Amino acid sequence: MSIQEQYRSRAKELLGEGSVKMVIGYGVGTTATRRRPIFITSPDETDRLVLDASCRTNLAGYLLREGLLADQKSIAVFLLPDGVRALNILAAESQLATAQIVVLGFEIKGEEVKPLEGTAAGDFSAIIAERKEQRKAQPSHEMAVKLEEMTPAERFAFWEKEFSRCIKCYACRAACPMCWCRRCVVDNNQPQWVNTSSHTLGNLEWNLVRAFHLAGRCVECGNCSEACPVNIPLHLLNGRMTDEVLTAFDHYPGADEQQEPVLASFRKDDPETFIL
Amino acid sequence: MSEPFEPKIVAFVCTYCTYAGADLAGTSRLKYPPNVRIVRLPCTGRISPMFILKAFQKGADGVLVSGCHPGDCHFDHGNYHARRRWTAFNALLQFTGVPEERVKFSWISAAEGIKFAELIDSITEEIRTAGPFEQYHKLIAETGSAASV
Amino acid sequence: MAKIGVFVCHCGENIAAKVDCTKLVAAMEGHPGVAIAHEYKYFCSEPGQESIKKAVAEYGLTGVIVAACSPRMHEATFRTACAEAGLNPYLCEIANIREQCSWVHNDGEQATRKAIEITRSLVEKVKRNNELQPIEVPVTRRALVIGGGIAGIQAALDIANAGGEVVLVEREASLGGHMAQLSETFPTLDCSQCIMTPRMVEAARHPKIRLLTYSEIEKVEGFIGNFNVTVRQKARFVDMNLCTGCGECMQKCPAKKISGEFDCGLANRTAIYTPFAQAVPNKPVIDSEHCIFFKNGKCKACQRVCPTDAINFEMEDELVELEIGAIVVATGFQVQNTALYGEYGYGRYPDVLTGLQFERLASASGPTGGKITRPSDGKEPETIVFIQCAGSRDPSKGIAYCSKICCMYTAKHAMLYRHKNHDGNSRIFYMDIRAAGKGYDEFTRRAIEEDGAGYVRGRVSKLWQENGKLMVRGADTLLGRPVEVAADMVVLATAMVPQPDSKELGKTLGIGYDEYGFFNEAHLKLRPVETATAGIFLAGACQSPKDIPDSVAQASACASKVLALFSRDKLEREPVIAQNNEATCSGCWGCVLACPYNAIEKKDLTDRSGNLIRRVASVNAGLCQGCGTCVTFCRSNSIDLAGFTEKQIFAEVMGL
Amino acid sequence: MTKILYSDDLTTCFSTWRKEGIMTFGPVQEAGNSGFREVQDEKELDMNLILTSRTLKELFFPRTEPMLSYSIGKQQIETSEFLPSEKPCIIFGARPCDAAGMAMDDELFNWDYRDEYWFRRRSRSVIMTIACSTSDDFCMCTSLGLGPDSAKGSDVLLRPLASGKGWLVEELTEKGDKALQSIASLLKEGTEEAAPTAEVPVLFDLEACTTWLADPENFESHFWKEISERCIGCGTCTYLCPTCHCFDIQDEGDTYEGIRRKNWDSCSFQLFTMHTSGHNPRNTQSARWRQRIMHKFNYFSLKFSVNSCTGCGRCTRECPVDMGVRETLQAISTLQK
Repeated sequence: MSIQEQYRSRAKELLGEGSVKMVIGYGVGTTATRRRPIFITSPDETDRLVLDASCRTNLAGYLLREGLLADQKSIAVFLLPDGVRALNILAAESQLATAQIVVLGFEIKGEEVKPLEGTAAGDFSAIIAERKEQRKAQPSHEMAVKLEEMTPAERFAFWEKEFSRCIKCYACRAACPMCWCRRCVVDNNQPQWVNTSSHTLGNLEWNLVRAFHLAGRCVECGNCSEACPVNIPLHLLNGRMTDEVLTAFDHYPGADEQQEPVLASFRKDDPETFIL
Repeated sequence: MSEPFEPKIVAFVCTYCTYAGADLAGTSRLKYPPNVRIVRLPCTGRISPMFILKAFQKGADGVLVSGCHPGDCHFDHGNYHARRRWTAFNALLQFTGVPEERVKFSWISAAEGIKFAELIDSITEEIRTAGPFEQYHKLIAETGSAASV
Repeated sequence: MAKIGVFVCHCGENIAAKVDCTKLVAAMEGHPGVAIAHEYKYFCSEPGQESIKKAVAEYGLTGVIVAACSPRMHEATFRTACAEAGLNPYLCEIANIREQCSWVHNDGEQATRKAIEITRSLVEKVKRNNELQPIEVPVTRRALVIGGGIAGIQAALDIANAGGEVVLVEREASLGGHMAQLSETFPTLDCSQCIMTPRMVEAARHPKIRLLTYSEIEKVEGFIGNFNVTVRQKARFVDMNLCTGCGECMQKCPAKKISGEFDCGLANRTAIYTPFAQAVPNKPVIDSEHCIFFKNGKCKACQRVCPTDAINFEMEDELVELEIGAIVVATGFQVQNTALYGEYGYGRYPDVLTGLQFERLASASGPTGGKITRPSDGKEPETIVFIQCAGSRDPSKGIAYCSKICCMYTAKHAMLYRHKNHDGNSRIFYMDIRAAGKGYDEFTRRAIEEDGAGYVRGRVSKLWQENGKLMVRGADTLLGRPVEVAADMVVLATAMVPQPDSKELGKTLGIGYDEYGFFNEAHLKLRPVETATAGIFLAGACQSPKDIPDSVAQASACASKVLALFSRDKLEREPVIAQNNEATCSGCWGCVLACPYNAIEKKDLTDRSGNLIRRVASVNAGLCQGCGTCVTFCRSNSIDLAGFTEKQIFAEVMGL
Repeated sequence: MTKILYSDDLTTCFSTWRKEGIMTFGPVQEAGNSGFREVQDEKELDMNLILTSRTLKELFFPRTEPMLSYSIGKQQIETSEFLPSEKPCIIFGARPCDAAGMAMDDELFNWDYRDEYWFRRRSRSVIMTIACSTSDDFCMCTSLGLGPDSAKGSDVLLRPLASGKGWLVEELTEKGDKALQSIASLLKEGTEEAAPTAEVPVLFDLEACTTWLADPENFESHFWKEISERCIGCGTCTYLCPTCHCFDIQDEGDTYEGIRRKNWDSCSFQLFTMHTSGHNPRNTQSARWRQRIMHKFNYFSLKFSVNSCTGCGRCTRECPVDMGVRETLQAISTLQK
């Protein structure tokens, strides 16, 4: 049985026995390689589910749809390991209870899709721990390395150019499972900390603030860079933040659902080499 | 001849340590350059990265953020939280090309009037040498000019 | 529409000499929202304050900026004046153009420009200030006094005698502190123990004083009127209720060769011991570090001989939780580590002593029974050299300050020496004789004129042993020639330094300390016994070197501050506290984690039928101290800090 | 006999225009993203793009533009208006769908008030459109009554030669004619054949869709929730739409001075209709998606007798969750049958 069939029948089972009210997964898209999020509520519809190497979108954000979890019923969701980390953060930040979530975990290696053992968020700690070590050892993104080698002025010019394209559609925010604020700071106009205009200054402010708000929370799922209609390499910013919290505070975002937010906790011996 | 460049520096400080340290520099009649403008906050824990960005938007060539030494926070651990935020935000600023000399972080206690005066001296000099923060000023200028089309 | 009044103070010449106040006033007059701008020589004076009040009424001001000295100086003054004029005091802000402007810049033009920017940015801030109402908090009428030396005892007795409850915490096994170690006291030469021990007993017996000896402060939380203090009572291994203080155990203890702290190493003690004969409480403790049973599991001699079965080797440290309204810190001092003075041979030559050791030698209750003899051979010294400022006023050794008491006690030592050894010859190397104080100069004069104290103005450069003598080489700067003295004993007037762990205690208490570790007062001249933390006061040498009269006076001052606090049912607290916007809060609880005071609670939002909609953060106004750490954490900008709101800071920065 | 502009002459063509003080614009590709901007010469252009990812509307309706600057004095506020220059522009290489969008928005911006910012730029500009000989999976102009060689909104239409060496030139407006006059010497007479236009399949029955939408019964249909369930409410579809035209006015400044700006806004945003009271009449994403579709295919056409969709397909092409006008209208058209 193909992995897609396995997961379809698992979804059918869950819906059939009534242990979940909905399965959030992937369906066919407009073109052969596009996948779209779908929401299955009946066991008869599980044939619409698709699972292949094109299923990259992190679906965790859909769990926070207003009212979706209010009835205390469970929902099953297809998640890559980074999606499980996102789930952990959402739980750590009290946005949902993992007890309500059945994880249909999978991972993609090259073009191959592999099932992941487990159903609860906590079942994936081994693979997350493994990914933490991989992340530590992982060389930085090629462009990030180039950037670090540049002079500050060159770096500034690079980002100025990138941010100049930003059209402030906020697709990065909308696509991000961690951007769940009831009111985003940019939408607060009393005071207007972040300029809402999409001139480069306003764009720089927005992108810096977003990256900062994701420091220690970004699971690097890639949703934002994928969603950005003007191809700003947002993953570089978020990746840099992850590098920082990993090296400075040994914080791997979403390691488990008890993890304290890195910026709301501290250690007395945190490094402080840059402070005069 | 144009006027010599005088850097504009904005300092965000906590009232219990660095602000008191700046007062001590005053009562000790120490002298330092008049380029710094102090914004007083109750604690470094209250100093948001937004403040730094707004200072730059107002044309600052440099920003100083300063508070109590670790362990000395009047509010017990506001500065420990601040330190984590600064670590992350500082990394972000550097990664986006804000030169290291433009944003400085320091611990200055109420007893360190001398350190305050000396620090203002040295950062003013450093920024004077670096010159105006042209790259940022350009972005500010663009917001006031008609779109290119 | 804002109507802001700007009041520019000349502070005599302090501001006006550098800042062109007239120009500042003109600039402010032209600033949007400013109704009036005035200048005056001293706004803090009575007529100055009156003119502000008058302007508030006359122009219907909605906000006031006083451009003057630091807000740490007169913010309260001007806020009170505004309140008296009917303006909410929190609509008044201070622009600091003295400490942070006129005093620190040379160029008048630049200083003026800076003063304009400082002032206008605060005008922008004050436009967004909100009326705030003070927060009332109850007062627990119980004081904690930390340190059972003369300062702590004095403060405790003064408070207790006025009816306040006191918890007196001492880390040693007995009250007494350094004063109990002294022989006689200057300038009256009355016996230290004779005046000290009755006070110790009085404190211990006082019905309003709870004594916790052999105890240390573990944790301090809360705020003025409402501190929660945890005290660690170290295990004594002796049941205080059963022990009668008979002393049998100390007789039988086989570990007898432990260097006694009280006698500064000049005599030994046992492992189960009281620090000194007149200890209060006069019940022993077991020093588990040296106790044979604790070291190798065998002995228990004390337990066998104890007639009341008071010895309990199982005893553990206990944590005592206290609710406290005010704290007096009276943790005293230590003498400087003499190892710094290799050139004076301390530690190498047994007859080189510290001043405190000399006190023990001279004390009637000391190891020699008051006979001044050499530790090395027990002989009476024929010549003693006293070296003053051994550490003090010596920046190269890290101490720039004067220890204040050394001149006096050295003179006293010379007198005591002569009184006990009538042929004794004393030579005192000094830098200056500082004898300001009632009867002090007369005292040193007496030492010279009546008791033959031989003062030599100069420093000692070298000290060595030769033919059984301690050879002291120094300079007599008055005669301008080197001096060499063959002495039998040398006494170093070592510096007074803070307790080695004073910085840790400062952190626990949340009070400031200077580079040495002496605690910082709120204002050196005007608030010398308060700390910057409301409700915590300082007495004695923990603040700076002090003699007994000064320590006692400061302790009584502390008591009066504490009693003033206790005279009220409720305290008014600054309403600078966090507030949460429940509409935008997502309930992530980052603020709860970040809050140092556990002041943020989780609150249920329910619909009309009581169904839970969601949970949001809610700030407990009694606990919040207004640091604003939560505000910065809150990504959605839901939490804000009254007095330093996001709008205010934004305006202030945009006004620069 | 027709006029031909050969690719080889493009350099001269651009330099001639620029010498005459005409600003030249065209499609460019940078950092994997494409759009229109001013170019110095034709070498900067990317002529191989089927369609730029950003639209032509940015040249007439920038995503942010200053309207006026103000300075606040003690007693009064002084303002000074920004208006776009009237310097002539030639936009070379637009696509028919984008050009059509500009014509649609001409109606909109001249309805309850005349938008000077839009029309100054419109009247100074000549749009030289290149007909499409290729299309991609998302193109759907034919479903909207347009086509790969529609002339709507263009001043000049260029049809690619079958040889790939240039374009057949067709002036459509007076403005277009004028722009061509200055390069008259470069336009060669010839008989070369144009390449066939792209074949863009018709995907839905537009009339069936508009009929369904016009039926008030369907406004509250469950269809809206189902079709938009995965919508994440980003503004991509609106910001990349050649006809979406909503904007917000923002004052940016401090106490002393500031700038009033006109910024793009989007009906996809929750904040778009949020009232000060906290009430939001379009409180769900499905209500917002319905608004977008209704506006394009019902409200707009009621007022201006034309739908405000050109079938460029960007909404689907760029959607992070694979939604778009196409899926919705296909579904409605199926419902109707």
